[in-house]
Amino acid sequence: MSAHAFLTVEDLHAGYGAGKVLHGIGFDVAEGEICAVLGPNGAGKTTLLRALCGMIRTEGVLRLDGVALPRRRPESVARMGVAHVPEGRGTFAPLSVAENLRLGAYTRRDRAAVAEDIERVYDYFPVLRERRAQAAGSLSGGEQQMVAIGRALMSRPRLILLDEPSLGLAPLVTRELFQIVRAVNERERTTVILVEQNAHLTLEFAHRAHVLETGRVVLSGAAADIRADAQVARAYLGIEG
Amino acid sequence: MLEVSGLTVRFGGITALDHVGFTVRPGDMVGLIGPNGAGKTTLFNCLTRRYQADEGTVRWDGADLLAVAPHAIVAMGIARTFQNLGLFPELSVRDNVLVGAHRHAKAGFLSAALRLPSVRREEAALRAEADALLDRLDLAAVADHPAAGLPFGTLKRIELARALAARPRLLLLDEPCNGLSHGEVDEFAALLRALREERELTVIVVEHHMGFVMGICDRVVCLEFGSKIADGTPAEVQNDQAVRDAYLGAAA
Amino acid sequence: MADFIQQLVEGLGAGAIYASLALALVLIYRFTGIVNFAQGEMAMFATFIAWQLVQAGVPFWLALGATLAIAFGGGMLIERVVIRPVEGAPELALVIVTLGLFILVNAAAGWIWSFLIKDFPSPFPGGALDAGGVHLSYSTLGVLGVVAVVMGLLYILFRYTKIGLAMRAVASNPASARLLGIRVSGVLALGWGLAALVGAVSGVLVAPVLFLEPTMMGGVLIYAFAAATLGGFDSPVGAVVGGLVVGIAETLAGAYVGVIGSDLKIGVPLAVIIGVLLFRPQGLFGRAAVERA
Amino acid sequence: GRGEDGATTAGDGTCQGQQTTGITDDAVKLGGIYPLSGPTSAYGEIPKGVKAYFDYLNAEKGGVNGRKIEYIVRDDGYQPPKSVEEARRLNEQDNVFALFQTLGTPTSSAVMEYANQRQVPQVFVSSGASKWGADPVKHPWTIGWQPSYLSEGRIYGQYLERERPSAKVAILYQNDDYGKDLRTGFVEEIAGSGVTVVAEQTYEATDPSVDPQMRNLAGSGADVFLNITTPKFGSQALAADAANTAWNPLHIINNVASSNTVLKPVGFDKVQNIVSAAFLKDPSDPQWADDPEMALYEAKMAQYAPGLDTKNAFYSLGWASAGAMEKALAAMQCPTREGLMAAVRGLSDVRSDLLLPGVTMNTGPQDGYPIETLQLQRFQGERWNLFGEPIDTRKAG
Amino acid sequence: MSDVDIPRTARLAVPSATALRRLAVALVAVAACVAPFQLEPFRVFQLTMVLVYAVALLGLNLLVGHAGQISLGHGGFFAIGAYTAAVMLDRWDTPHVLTLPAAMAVTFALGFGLGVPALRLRGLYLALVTMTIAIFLVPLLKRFESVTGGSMGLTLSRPEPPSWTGLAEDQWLYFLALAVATAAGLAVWSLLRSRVGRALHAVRDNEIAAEVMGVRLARYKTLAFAWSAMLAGAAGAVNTWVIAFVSPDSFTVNLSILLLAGIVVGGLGSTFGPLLGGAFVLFVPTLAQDVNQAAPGVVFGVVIILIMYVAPRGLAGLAGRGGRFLDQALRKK
Ligand SMILES: Nc1ncnc2c1ncn2[C@@H]1O[C@H](COP(=O)(O)OP(=O)(O)OP(=O)(O)O)[C@@H](O)[C@H]1O
Ligand SMILES: Nc1ncnc2c1ncn2[C@@H]1O[C@H](COP(=O)(O)OP(=O)(O)OP(=O)(O)O)[C@@H](O)[C@H]1O
Ligand SMILES: CC(C)C[C@H](N)C(=O)O
Ligand SMILES: [Mg+2]
Ligand SMILES: [Mg+2]
Repeated sequence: MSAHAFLTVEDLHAGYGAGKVLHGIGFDVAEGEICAVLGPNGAGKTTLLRALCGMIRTEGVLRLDGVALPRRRPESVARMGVAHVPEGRGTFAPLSVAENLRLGAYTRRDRAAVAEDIERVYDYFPVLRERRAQAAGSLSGGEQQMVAIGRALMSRPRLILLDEPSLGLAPLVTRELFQIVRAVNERERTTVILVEQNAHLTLEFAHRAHVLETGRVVLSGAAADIRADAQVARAYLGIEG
Repeated sequence: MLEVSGLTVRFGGITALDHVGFTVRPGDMVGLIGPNGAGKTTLFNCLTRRYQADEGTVRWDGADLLAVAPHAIVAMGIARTFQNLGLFPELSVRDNVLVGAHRHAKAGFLSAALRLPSVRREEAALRAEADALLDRLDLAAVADHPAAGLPFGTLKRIELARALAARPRLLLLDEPCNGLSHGEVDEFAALLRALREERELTVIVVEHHMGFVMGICDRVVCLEFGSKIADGTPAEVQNDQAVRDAYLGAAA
Repeated sequence: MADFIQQLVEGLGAGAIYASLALALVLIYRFTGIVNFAQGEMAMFATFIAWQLVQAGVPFWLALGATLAIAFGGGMLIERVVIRPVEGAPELALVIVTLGLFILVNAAAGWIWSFLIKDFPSPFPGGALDAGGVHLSYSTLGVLGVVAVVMGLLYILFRYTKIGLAMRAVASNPASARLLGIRVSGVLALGWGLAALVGAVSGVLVAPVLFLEPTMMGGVLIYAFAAATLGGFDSPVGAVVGGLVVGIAETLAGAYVGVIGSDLKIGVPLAVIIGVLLFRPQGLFGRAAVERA
Repeated sequence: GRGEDGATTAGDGTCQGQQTTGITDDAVKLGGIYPLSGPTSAYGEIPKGVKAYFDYLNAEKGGVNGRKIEYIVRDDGYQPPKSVEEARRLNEQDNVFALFQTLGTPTSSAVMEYANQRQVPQVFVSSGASKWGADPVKHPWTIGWQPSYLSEGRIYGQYLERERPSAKVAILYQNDDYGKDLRTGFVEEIAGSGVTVVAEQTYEATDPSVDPQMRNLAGSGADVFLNITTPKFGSQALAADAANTAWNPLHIINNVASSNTVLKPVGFDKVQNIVSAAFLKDPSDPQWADDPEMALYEAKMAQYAPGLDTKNAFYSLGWASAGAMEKALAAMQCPTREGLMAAVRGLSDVRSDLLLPGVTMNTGPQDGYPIETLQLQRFQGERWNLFGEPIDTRKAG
Repeated sequence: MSDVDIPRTARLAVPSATALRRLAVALVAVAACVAPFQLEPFRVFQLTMVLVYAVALLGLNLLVGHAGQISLGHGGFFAIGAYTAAVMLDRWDTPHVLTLPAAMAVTFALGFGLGVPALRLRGLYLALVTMTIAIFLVPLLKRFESVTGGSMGLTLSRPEPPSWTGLAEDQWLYFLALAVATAAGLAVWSLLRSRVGRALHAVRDNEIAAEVMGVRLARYKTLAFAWSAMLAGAAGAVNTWVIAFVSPDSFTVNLSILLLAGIVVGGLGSTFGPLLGGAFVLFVPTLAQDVNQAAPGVVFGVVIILIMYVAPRGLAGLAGRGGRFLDQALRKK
């Protein structure tokens, strides 16, 4: 079945130094799918995303569009069309907002289209337009989160990894964010892996979902099914009703 | 009692706070909400003297807070947590918390270097207190772990523990629920309520998690573009049209 | 008065030399975020290569071109072999590695070429401009001109090019830069290559004035550090202004301030630096770090 | 208790009870300390000349009096504490017979107390400071070799008093003991004469260049320039003088920087008629091309230290001082440390290879300066021309 | 401020590593007391010098490793300590012991004075300014010849072993240095395990947060600078006792640079870093010339680079890793 999957993860192990965090994760993501990864604090969600894009050493099978990923450095993974909104946002603090966004399109050559895309990001997050010449490090937390998301979109990725993108965003913006992600997903068939604490909203929005606990997948299924099954939702996600 | 009035902060062309005023009574739990960039963190930064206010006054228990040196804020009974974490990554969790208790000890370079008995007694007392706090916040298991490399939610809790170690009367929490799942948010709300009782805290909490804010706060203040646009009970603020337009959106 | 102007001119000449190496220091700092103690020695080594080529009969300008190319390649090689294995180590560990490199390159040059001084041809014509009793040698003019050009090029590189932007990103947050597909190692290697090249230019400018030998750049490095510190470690304009200020301050102090005398004149640029840094801790042209709670 | 050096004391006859550490009937062990690393490593070339000489001696002459010389070289990086450490290593670990050549004033000073306390010969210190011979009573175990900087300075003073009695002099000197000694000798000599110092500048050995100093001196209107510098700065000062067409003083350069290898990079045409004083033959000077001592030096260097540029005056200096050491060893009555000190303190008109004609080594119980003769020379064409008589500073002083 | 999250390996503190460490400390202590009676005088002298450098590095470690400020000028404080002792010995024949507190007082005061402006400077800028000051010190020492002996330096006496000890001079010097090093080591160790140490670490890791928690940045940074200078000064004084000679050339900027290299190689912020660093400073140059006399610098440079490859956190880190490995191996059994 993994033959047609856009992203294949099989028996993935990863960790930091001596400490193992992921103990044999496996799932597939189809092209154009929005795939949610849920789970409690410390379950290894961030670690999974780091493993996917080569930030940490891994063992096991990782294939993107048929190409094996392990042993690739993050820059090569990025050049294969993977964008990552990392935990902690990774802002280039001394650079301006506009420069941060331009860097998102670093691997692209089409300058005119890049300029357009920057405008589009400004349309998504109008406050960034006002702040475009300001050092990104001086922005508010939420504004920096917008920069990180905008920057990831700037590369026109085929796969986008979102690590708690709604962190620090105002409720209204969070809603908008989900709209944006869906729009990008639909318009450009961008595959999305979404790590979120807001399970409610996430399940409403994702196609499939995987629940992680202490480095293992404990539940996989169509997002709608998981959401519908109140018992499951309560057991694994603490969602009431 | 905290009285903020006419507080204004500008950065170049941006007015991050624009004549903001409100008061917080002892024992209150006040929610501070508002769109991204509204000036919530900036307000905290003024209260803790990270930023210089351009106009306005802040009085705390009758004293002019804006005249206090940054390091002396904590001695006024004010402690805070940071939105993006301000931990000491190479220190163990316990030491992070012990730094929070810095002001409750006296040892100086010389007495510490000589390891005078008074220093040892003081140290033992601090440790006991810190360990109790770690227990209370369920952090005992990671007490000896360096702060770097722990999950985000845990780090937020360590920050809270560190702030509490200062034995504050006014606690400023900047988005404490970040990175917590639904269930964890509820647990945290319960914990915070309990702590407030136990320690007679006055709390101002910035949070975008509306369930949390509306559930726990006695009062909510909403900022937009640096100005206060609403101030009232959670229910009042939640139904305020300006707040809905600017912040909550229709669906909230 | 003419004498005073003459002193100024001399100060400019000395300052331009310090500035030339300071530019290389700034370059590598912007790319990699570290100070490179070996910068001067790398420049000296490159100059020896040029000298060797000229000795072997290669025409001067050709030898110069070849040397710059070799320096560029050598810088990249150093990054690859010496620096990359410690990439990600604490900053000071990297600085100490460059210190090791300093000692190594210096000793190697002495071993290969001995410590006998060598005469290195000047790329500029001899003679001087004479205006109202003030001498301005073509060589000083030439050095100033080259320094100005290098500064301009670096300014453009930092400010207006994509690689310049990538480089600032890498220096600010390498982990994030990687996630955007920036080949951090490549950028760092390029930084070392370019810094070695700019350093080689400096060496070639310095050698005809100071004579070529393995310790040629030792003193210059100290002054170049001073220049970069004064100007702000991340600004090419700062490096040049810093270099000129240090050169002039030192020269005038040595000439006019009796009590100081030539033995203590190095104290004057030092005082200038401390004075300036107390008011601008990031140097004259440096950027203050963005910091917010 | 422990802590005394492990020196065995033996000897027979008149030599009874003297130290025989490091010497046997067929071998003698010497140790030298030089900066082989760090900014002054240029001096690290000297021991290569020494070594070549001893190798030649061992191989072709069977050593000295049947004793092969073992010569150990240590690096102190020109740091006095390190010099002490290395001196102790040589004495206590390697059990050398004597410290032959410790290079530099501060470094040798640091060693001097140790050497005298432990009664280790510290012979032919490679430095022209006057302290090595100043107090044979307090420091009987230390002795210098080359003419002192003080006397060299005096010679230039005398020369000017004679040739330019109303000279106005500008001085550039290195800000350390060496520069100050030479300057002092000069200034003391001209005191009360018509020769006056009108400008002085110093430089630090770590300075990049002496150009600024040179310009300040040029402004002084002096008609004589006394150049008290080490080789690199010597070249810089010569070049600066040559470049300044508006100032054309009589240029006197001190012996340290008078080698042709210093002049050549500047360009011989630019250093015509400069004056200096010498006590050794300069291998880069064509006038010695046919000199048998020089020929031997060239030949044996090529044989025992192949690949070295024999024109480098540091090699010939090493060679010459090794020759002097050979003479001292040969003159020993007792094959003991005491015997060596007696020998080096009893040199009378001893010549060794590469000393200028007329220059000999002389010492006495109260005279701790082996070489005190220098000869003035003027650079013409591509060579130095000696002029006048060799000057014995003992008599002249 | 820094919200970057670079994955880093957690350096877990294994509890029983402390037991192992105590054992190591005990062994080192015993060895330190026995050594001078077992080794040749020359080796004893070398160990004495290791201790001298270790004291200076303790100071540098306090500043760089624990307070996060970089100094490239500690050779200067070392020199001032050395000269303070030397001048007292030379002019007033002061008993040796008294020169130590004097040297410490002088360097403490100077360190404090310099620490105030140094407060405003960060990282690199502070490093380079301190370096320039160290460079300036050399001509300054030469200038005031009547006091300092100028460039000729001063030759002094060594402290004599009291006869009741029955010790030789080298042994006596060794024990003096050991006493100073032990006292300094214990003082620093206690300091770091107190509120003060935590505050310094907090300042190093995150100034803003430290200040919010009530740490007075100015006070802690200045005092860290002063204490650090004082320890370098103490080392300088002991150096004068041991070497019995001071000259400006003993304290060029190379010494400052070598000291910084020593502490980085030894292990910044680690307990035994200064000792290992002291051994590095003393032994590696010697080793280098044994390997290649033609160009010892080549070897020295390569060794520095190799050590940083193998142990980017210094030799102490390497030893620590070894210790943990041993510990784990032992526990498996
Ligand atoms: N840089 C690191 N170094 C060492 N251990 C780490 C590091 N980052 C994470 N860990 C460990 O890995 C485990 C999983 O952490 P991870 O961050 O992947 O969890 P998460 O599911 O993303 O949690 P959260 O919801 O809090 O973000 C945790 O136990 C954590 O301590
Ligand atoms: N040091 C600074 N320099 C320049 N602008 C700043 C600085 N600090 C804050 N600002 C600006 O002030 C505004 C208010 O920022 P603040 O951090 O207070 O927002 P916030 O309400 O906390 O937002 P969020 O919910 O996103 O955390 C922002 O637009 C920000 O860009
Ligand atoms: C102490 C700082 C690094 C914290 C940061 N400014 C925040 O708000 O999270
Ligand atoms: Mg996470
Ligand atoms: Mg905020």
